Amino acid sequence: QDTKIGFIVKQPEEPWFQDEWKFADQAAKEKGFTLVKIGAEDGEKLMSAIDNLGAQGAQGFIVCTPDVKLGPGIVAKAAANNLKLMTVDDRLVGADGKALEDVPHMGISATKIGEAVGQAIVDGMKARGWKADEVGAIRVSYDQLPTAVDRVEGAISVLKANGFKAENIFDAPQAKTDTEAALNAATVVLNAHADIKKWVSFGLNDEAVLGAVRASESVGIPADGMIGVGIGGADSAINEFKKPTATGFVGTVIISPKRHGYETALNMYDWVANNKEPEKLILTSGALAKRDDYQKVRQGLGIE
Amino acid sequence: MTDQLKKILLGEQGLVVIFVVAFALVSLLVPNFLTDRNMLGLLQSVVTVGIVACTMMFCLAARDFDLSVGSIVAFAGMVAVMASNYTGSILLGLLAAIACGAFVGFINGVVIAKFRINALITTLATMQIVRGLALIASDGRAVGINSPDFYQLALSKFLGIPTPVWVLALLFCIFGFVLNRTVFGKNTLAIGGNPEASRLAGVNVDRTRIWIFALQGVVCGIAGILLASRITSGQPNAAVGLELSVISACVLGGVSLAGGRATMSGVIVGVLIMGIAENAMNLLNIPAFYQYIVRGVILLLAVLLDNLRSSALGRR
Amino acid sequence: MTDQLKKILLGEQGLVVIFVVAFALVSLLVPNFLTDRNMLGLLQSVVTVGIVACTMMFCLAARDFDLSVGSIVAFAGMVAVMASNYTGSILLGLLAAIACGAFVGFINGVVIAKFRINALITTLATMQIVRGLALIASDGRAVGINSPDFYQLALSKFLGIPTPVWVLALLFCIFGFVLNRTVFGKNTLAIGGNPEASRLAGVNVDRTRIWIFALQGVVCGIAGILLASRITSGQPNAAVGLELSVISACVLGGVSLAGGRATMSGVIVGVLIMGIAENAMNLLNIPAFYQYIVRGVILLLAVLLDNLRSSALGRR
Amino acid sequence: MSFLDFSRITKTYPGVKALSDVSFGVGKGAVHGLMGENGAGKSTLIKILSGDQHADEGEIRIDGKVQAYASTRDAFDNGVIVIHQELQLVPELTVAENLSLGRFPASAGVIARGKMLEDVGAKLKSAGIDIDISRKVKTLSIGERQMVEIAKAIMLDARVIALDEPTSSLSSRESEILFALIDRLRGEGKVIIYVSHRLDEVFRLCDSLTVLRDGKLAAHHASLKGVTRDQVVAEMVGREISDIWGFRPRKAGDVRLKVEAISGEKLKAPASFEARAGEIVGFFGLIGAGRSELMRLVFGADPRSGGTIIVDGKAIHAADPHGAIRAGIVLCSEDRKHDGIIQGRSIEENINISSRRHHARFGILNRASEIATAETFIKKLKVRTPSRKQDIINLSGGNQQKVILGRWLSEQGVRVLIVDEPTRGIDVGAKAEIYELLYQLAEDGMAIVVVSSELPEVMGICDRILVMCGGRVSAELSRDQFDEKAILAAALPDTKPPTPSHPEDLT
Ligand SMILES: Nc1ncnc2c1ncn2[C@@H]1O[C@H](COP(=O)(O)OP(=O)(O)OP(=O)(O)O)[C@@H](O)[C@H]1O
Ligand SMILES: Nc1ncnc2c1ncn2[C@@H]1O[C@H](COP(=O)(O)OP(=O)(O)OP(=O)(O)O)[C@@H](O)[C@H]1O
Ligand SMILES: [Mg+2]
Ligand SMILES: [Mg+2]
Repeated sequence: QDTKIGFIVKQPEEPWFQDEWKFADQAAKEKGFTLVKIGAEDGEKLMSAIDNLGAQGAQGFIVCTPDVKLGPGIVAKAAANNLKLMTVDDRLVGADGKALEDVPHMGISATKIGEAVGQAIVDGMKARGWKADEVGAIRVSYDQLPTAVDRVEGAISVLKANGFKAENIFDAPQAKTDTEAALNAATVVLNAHADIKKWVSFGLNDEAVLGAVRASESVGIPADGMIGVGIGGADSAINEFKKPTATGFVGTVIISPKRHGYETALNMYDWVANNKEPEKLILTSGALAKRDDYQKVRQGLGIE
Repeated sequence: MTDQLKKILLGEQGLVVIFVVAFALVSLLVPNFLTDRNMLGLLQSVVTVGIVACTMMFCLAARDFDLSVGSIVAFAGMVAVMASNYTGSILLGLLAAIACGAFVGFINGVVIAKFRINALITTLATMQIVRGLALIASDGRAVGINSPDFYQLALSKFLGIPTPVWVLALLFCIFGFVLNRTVFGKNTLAIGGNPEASRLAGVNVDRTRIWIFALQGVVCGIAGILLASRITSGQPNAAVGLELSVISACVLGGVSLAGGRATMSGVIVGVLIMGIAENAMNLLNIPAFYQYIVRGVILLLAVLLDNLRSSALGRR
Repeated sequence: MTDQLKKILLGEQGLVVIFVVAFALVSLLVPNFLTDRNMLGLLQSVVTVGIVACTMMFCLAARDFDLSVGSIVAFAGMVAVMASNYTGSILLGLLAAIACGAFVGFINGVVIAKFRINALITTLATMQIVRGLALIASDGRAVGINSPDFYQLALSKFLGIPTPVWVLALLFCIFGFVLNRTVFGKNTLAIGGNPEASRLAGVNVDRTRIWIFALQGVVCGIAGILLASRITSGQPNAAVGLELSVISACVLGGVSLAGGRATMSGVIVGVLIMGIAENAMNLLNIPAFYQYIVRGVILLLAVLLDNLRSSALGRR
Repeated sequence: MSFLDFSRITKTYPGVKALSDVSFGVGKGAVHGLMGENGAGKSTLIKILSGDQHADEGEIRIDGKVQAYASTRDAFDNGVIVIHQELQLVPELTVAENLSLGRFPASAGVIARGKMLEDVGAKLKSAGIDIDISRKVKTLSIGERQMVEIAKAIMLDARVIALDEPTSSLSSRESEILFALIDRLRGEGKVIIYVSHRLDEVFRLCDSLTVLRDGKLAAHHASLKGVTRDQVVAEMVGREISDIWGFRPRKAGDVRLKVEAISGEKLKAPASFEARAGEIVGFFGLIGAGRSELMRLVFGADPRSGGTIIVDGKAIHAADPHGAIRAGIVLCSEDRKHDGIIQGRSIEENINISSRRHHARFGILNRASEIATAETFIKKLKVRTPSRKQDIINLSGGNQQKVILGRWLSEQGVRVLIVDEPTRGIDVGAKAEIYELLYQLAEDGMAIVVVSSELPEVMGICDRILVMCGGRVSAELSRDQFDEKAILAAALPDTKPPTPSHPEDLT
């Protein structure tokens, strides 16, 4: 019987997940198994997707869940369909909020990524010789999404540890997760605090930070008055680095879709085909990419 | 022979016939489609949309509109979980969820019928308010269920078919009956067909509309409970965009947005067509971006076919 | 004195008056609101919604519905960027974007008017198809702009006011004129008032509807270009959910979903109310979850006020 | 004090005083006529009686008890049933369901279908109305719908029944059914308020009569003995009308419109006819005779399956209203609510919708000429309104009809004017003026086709009459051959002797 493995992701349109799928496909080609890619934006779609995989006769699947609290449900559903289960990116938790340690997982914690962003910002400020109390921070927030909260809180914790004052951190809630919404929200913050000339910004992803950077440009803050650090490192960030002149978007924390996609798929294949159980927990780390070194960083992560 | 065929195709139940033909085609062409497991999975995947479509049909038939269903489903699910956790009694949790749903629906109805505020705006407003409440109550994070019995709501089976599917079937029967055989159903259709005439004939238009929205709320409460049980948690972000799926399923099923026209069989077919399309696309492993296009084309084809049918029939 | 006040408040432009009062209140109560910079930021933030609302007004006034605007905006933005990059000429890129927008709109119109398919379903279908195309064309990734001149579209200023705001103002003027002073505008309103009577009065209903959708497409193309320039890239995921914001702005501005009633001043007020609400909430630092609730309440209040006004006026 | 008493009723709409200080009483077992010019306030009075509108001042008493209804429901719980001027039916429901709406026989909310069908069937049968009660109302012709509407009056036990222009789209045969019904109700001791613009009907049916003018009581006749028609007309319009038809012979010119073997889905047999320049051709028939269907085919409102239409020797290929209007054919439809008025829009726009293309340049309106056109026809047709900007839905029925006529009279380059029931709901004074307008247009060389269910009207103003029956043209008579009996015989599908009608005789 052919080996069939599912790969379910929460936001199929996002470049990040596209890349994960792409690298998983690469593994599928190498090992000769079938990869079934399904997008599931919410819990209900996810449950249907698992049923669907069961119906297709898959033997196991990898999932990046739309919500970690779905944990027990996913585990039960997988068992009911007799499917092996691994998670990627986001780790499942039980009703008590503790991680489900039985489910093999590969990922990086949202707080960790946020801390990397915070560190990059702090380094940038040091390089420019900014003092913490003359700088304003735009927290482009999307609190509806728990991961987004964890990421920005991670960044904030590092800022605070480096002497940033809480009252200089301004919330710019985006109504949607696209650049335009972030741009509009950040514009308001910038205009409300016209006296602050030096800004840093961070958010859920590259698009959010890009919005803040665009906002700073539109109100006339020069590129050297803004330090924005994004998360993801997909094309929207790379495009920014490719611009002829530097912008306030100084860097992005790249996570490797190759490891997350290729390795998980490979591990699942080994589990299914050779009954070799994967490690319970593999933690990856993000790498900061900047205008001058992004190509190198990407090569290092095996995604160029 | 051809005459008889024509009669079947063009009759009242033509949409159903088209559906049966399409279903047969999909069964033949899509591997793994017509397996027990997949059929059950398919049915379970349409439970939420199907349940909410029952009352959305009434809403549209009365020339109203309800955008708040997605939020109410999420909110009711949260309430069910939180109340169950708090009181330790699942039953109380369920009752609380349904009561909350009914309450929001009732408010919708009162604002729309009594203050004569546009239904679109009113339900858009409650959609936001209720979603906000769900987020605030849970601090934006999913709430886990303490008692594993709660999962049983969705997992338990009767005659090999999961409970939610039974609930769906039951609601289809109930609301099909209500639409065609009760005063409430006829009044709904009359209000949608000609509100002025209904008012002058002594139909209590305001009260009927309030009832419709309240029922919609109750049904959303039920859908929310089943959803929470299925995803084993109450999620404030659940069911975003549900309103659009439900409304399109209804319209696909021949419910007129101009009011006055609705059949339960049509709505069931509409719900199933949408479910089958999703299911078959995943079985066929169609890439995510192309799924958008296929989904759009299927929608168009389905209505186009139905239109050809009814214009061949001579009605306009 | 009171009589005169009543007359102003209850007159045709009552919504505008309410708006002015609300604006004054917000200016007083919200710090930093009435600064030049914030006003410009506010105007820029409503450009997309405002531009698309111009033609959505026509669409709703003719009893139609367009859900595909968000997708067209994203798609047109992508096309503008990709075509500019490919040909090396920004002008060609802009033309290509507008042409694509017009084409999609035209298809919408033909399907709706000629094949008589429900507008909701048709535009829901094109919404999916066009979004799929945008995703496929870009492989789901943002596309960067080669020529920095492209950014200038959004950054350049005239008399201290950014170009996009000028474009918005110009479109408001044009479509205000078209609605009230041209045969096309009057025909649109007539179709919305009574499509059959308009047809029998010699209005070419089909052609008018096709034109409306095609114009909608053109305008979405313009909005897409400005958006792409503003965010300095073409993003396939941009403007998701735009349709709902635009439709609510229109309805808030007194456009009737039952057709036949629309004013440009109303729509402008609707667009601004929504923009001001967002702006003020962020200035006041209202937490994200509570923003949902405030947004809902503001929507309700705005329509309620307008309703009280017009029922005091004796119209129903 | 009478059984039903209106006392000092006053009602003001923005800009219009619809009723001021109207008082009169009606006794039990009487039919009371209510007459007046278009916009005089008749329907408003009826609406107040039905609880649909509320009087600003004054009160209504029945049997000495003051009636204060919160809703229409209250009204018929108190035994007051009103048949409104505009049809109030739900198209998607069946006849039986429409007649039971608001009071379905039900137990625990579940409709007792059998009982409903039985009740409705029995009531209709006893009233002599013959309509298949399982048909959906949307499949009925306008005349049939009117009969359904009338049937509502007998569905409940009422004390007071008000009928607002019930015969405006009925032909004499159906009217007779209605009159028999009214006689029966009178015999049962009910109070009936009867609004009509047809004098002969009023004189035949009514025991007493009230005339309204400009919202005020102009005359009250407790008995019609000794009251002449001329007198009533004068009370209504404020002047004498000597000859309402005012027929003037004209010379017919060349053939303008030639319709050859035209056929369509709802027309039973292909039909042919022609109309000459300067000629007024009448089409008479009973409800469902197919006249309206034929005219809709000629105008392109419905798709035609065969036949040719020739105007001034040129065949018209376009089969839509847009093309027909440009070829010089216009149709003023019989169903003003569905096919005529554009609700929500002003009188001005309703008048200009078609003719504005002659004034617009590059699609931009010529405001001055639009205003002028609107004002002209408001004046010419005596539309009673405070302003040309008034929403057409706020006009009285007859005034709406005038506005629709104005829409077509303001068209330019019309060669063939088809008017379907042109004077439906229009008062006597305005009628005479409309006829006069038609003569003028004919004299200017237009070919005019008049479809009417009022035999006196077709006989009074037409040069030639075509009679239709069961979807076929069954007879054609020139003016010197006009004969009431012959026309009715040709219109009747079976051999039953024609019921005599009462030709309006004002001279
Ligand atoms: N809702 C309304 N708003 C404003 N004016 C109104 C409204 N309803 C009626 N009117 C006005 O009140 C007056 C009386 O109207 P009504 O309908 O009672 O006339 P009517 O006697 O029934 O005329 P007709 O013979 O044409 O039916 C008219 O001038 C009409 O324009
Ligand atoms: N929409 C419809 N569907 C089915 N039958 C219809 C429809 N409209 C009209 N008919 C039928 O077609 C026949 C012709 O109707 P039509 O309206 O042309 O008659 P008419 O001579 O103009 O009489 P009327 O005085 O009622 O206008 C009638 O028997 C009517 O019942
Ligand atoms: Mg009247
Ligand atoms: Mg007719």
